[in-house]
Amino acid sequence: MDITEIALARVTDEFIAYIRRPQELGKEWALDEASEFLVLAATLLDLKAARLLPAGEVENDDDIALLEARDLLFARLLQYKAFKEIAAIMGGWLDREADRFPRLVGLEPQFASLLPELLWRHSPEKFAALARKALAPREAAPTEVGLSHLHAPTVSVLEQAQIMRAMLAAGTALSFRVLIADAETTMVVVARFLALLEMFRDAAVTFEQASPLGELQVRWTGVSRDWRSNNLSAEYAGVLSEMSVPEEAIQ
Amino acid sequence: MIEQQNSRDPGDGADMPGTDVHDLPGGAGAALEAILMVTDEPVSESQLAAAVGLGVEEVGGLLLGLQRHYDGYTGRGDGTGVGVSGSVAGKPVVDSPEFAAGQTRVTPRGFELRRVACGWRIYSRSDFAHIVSRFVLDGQSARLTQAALETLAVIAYRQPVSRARVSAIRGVNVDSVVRTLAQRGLIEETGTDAESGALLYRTTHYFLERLGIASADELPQLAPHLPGLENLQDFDDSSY
Amino acid sequence: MIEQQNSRDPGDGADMPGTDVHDLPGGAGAALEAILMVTDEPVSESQLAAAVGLGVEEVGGLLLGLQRHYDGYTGRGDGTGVGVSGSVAGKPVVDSPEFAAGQTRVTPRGFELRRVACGWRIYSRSDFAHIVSRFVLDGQSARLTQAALETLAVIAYRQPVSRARVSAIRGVNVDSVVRTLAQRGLIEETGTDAESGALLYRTTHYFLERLGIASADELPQLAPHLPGLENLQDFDDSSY
Repeated sequence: MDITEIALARVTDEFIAYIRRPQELGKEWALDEASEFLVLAATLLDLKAARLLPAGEVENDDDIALLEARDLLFARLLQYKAFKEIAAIMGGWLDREADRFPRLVGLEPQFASLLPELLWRHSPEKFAALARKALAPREAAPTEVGLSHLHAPTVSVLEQAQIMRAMLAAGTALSFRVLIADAETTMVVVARFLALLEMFRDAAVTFEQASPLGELQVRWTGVSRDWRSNNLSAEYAGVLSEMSVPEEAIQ
Repeated sequence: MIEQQNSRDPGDGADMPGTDVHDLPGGAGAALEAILMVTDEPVSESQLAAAVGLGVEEVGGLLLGLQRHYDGYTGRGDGTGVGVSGSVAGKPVVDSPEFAAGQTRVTPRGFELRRVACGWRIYSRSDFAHIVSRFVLDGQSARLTQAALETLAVIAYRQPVSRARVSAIRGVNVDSVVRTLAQRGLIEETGTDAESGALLYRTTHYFLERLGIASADELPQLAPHLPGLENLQDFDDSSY
Repeated sequence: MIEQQNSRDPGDGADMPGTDVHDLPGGAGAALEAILMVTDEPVSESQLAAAVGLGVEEVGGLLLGLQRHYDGYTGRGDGTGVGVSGSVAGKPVVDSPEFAAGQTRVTPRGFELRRVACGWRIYSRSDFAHIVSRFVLDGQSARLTQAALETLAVIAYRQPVSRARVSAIRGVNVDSVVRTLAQRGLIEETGTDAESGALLYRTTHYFLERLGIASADELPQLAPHLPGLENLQDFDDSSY
């Protein structure tokens, strides 16, 4: 592609249409993309000028890096444009095909009667269970990057707070070592430690440490008998909500 | 009559001003073929005549011509409106003698045009029944696939229902599965949707028999077990 | 296959090997036609070959012969294996004189045989669309929107692909469009991305059918629409 053959006005039109679409769909105006376009337009002018004038030069490495970044954006724009053209071609094919009707007829009776008798082993209840499954609203599959492939299982701070509260309910002080004795992973230890900090802030527990780096003794104060894990600060719970199980599941 | 003329030269069409069906490649006979090739139910001569804009008698003659042509005869025959196929020379059978005065044997097709009670329909030729049977049975299973079962369940609990709606609920195209279920006699068509005009489907008596219940009312209730049933309204046909 | 054969008894026992399909009226070509009359999906050459007891290559040649015959050419073409995409040839020119040495034009039929989605299928000829469409109640789906077409194009060329990547290319959220395309059977889920765990999508056989092409290889080349950006792949994948 010769850069000098690109009509900037056309690219501009297309880009404006491109960034307007989210807007038309009621989404936020893509300000960052709009500003990217200004950079792109400047770059295009830059490139055109450089190509048209033999003396035109790229000045320094920073400029080159910038140009590369703009190239990327430009390449994406061109790619989108290519798909748009292809879509138009495919649309034409679909229209052309709509004029042809396939032979779509039922099997003639003498052949239909040859089909093997259906094996049917569904009771009405089993069939209803099938219907329930088929009719249940399906969760929209997540658009975000999934976490399920991460091998570390997710650990809920809320859940760990509940567990420790139960352990401390008797009123005797327990060392942190004891509190994490059944922790299977480091993540659980971390979650319990974070939970303790939260509970401490709410004055639900007290800490005693006889000497620096000594055993940490944790005691349920009893002051906040009705302390619940949902006392955990909202922003904290919010941040971790992705990793948490619903509270009802714990109680 | 005019039937011989209109079939002679499809490109010409000058003999029948006002009708364009003769101008199409293959002419009026081909137009009838086009309809017959894609219709499942037999089509009456009057329906065909209305569709191609010709008289019923003329269409009757054209149909007889097609029938003879598929059966391997060509030529004018006894002169009653069979001219359509005259210009359509199939691969001649080399070792076949002349059939009769003015008629030639051509290769019969693998299909035949039959006149049944209420109209005309194209069937596979019975000589090939054993081959067709072999084909039909190849790969057939005595079991319904999971997709077919789930589609059947949706139809059973939402009947009468259009394919588009079942597709929306299941999230996949169900056309082919619905054909299988209909072929197996588990569902049947039951009129069209007043708004969209789409075909509606319901389950059959055979389905109830297989399930061991007397009527669709005896299907176990779903509602208590189905949280958010009202959300199903979201799966409407809006995307169609 | 074995268990299906014993589950029925056609009675004629004619499916035993040894029946030479060439001896039947119309020969092997007619046998193929007979099968094509009862299928509701494109049939592969190997399925047809198994049913008629011939080699896949021979069947391929016969199918091309039938195709040409329906399109109005007679005589031998230039042998088998030519013009696989001859199915896209569309309507023949009626006024054309002799087609080539040894070939004659005859009247095209009202139907055509086409190779779509890796199989063969009979269609009504598009010239008669306005006539045939009155008889096809439920066959045609609504046109795709521009957004759906663009999304479909991206998926077709980048498959298997996640919604996030399609979104990145199109610059908008494509979730609902992808859902519609899946409901229409044009795309389907095909596992998850090993790294991100995102659902991946690909186009279906039905997509090829709707486009009237035999395989995704027949899609237009993307390169000519991307002038001079030979190294686009570098950008392409790194940025998502």
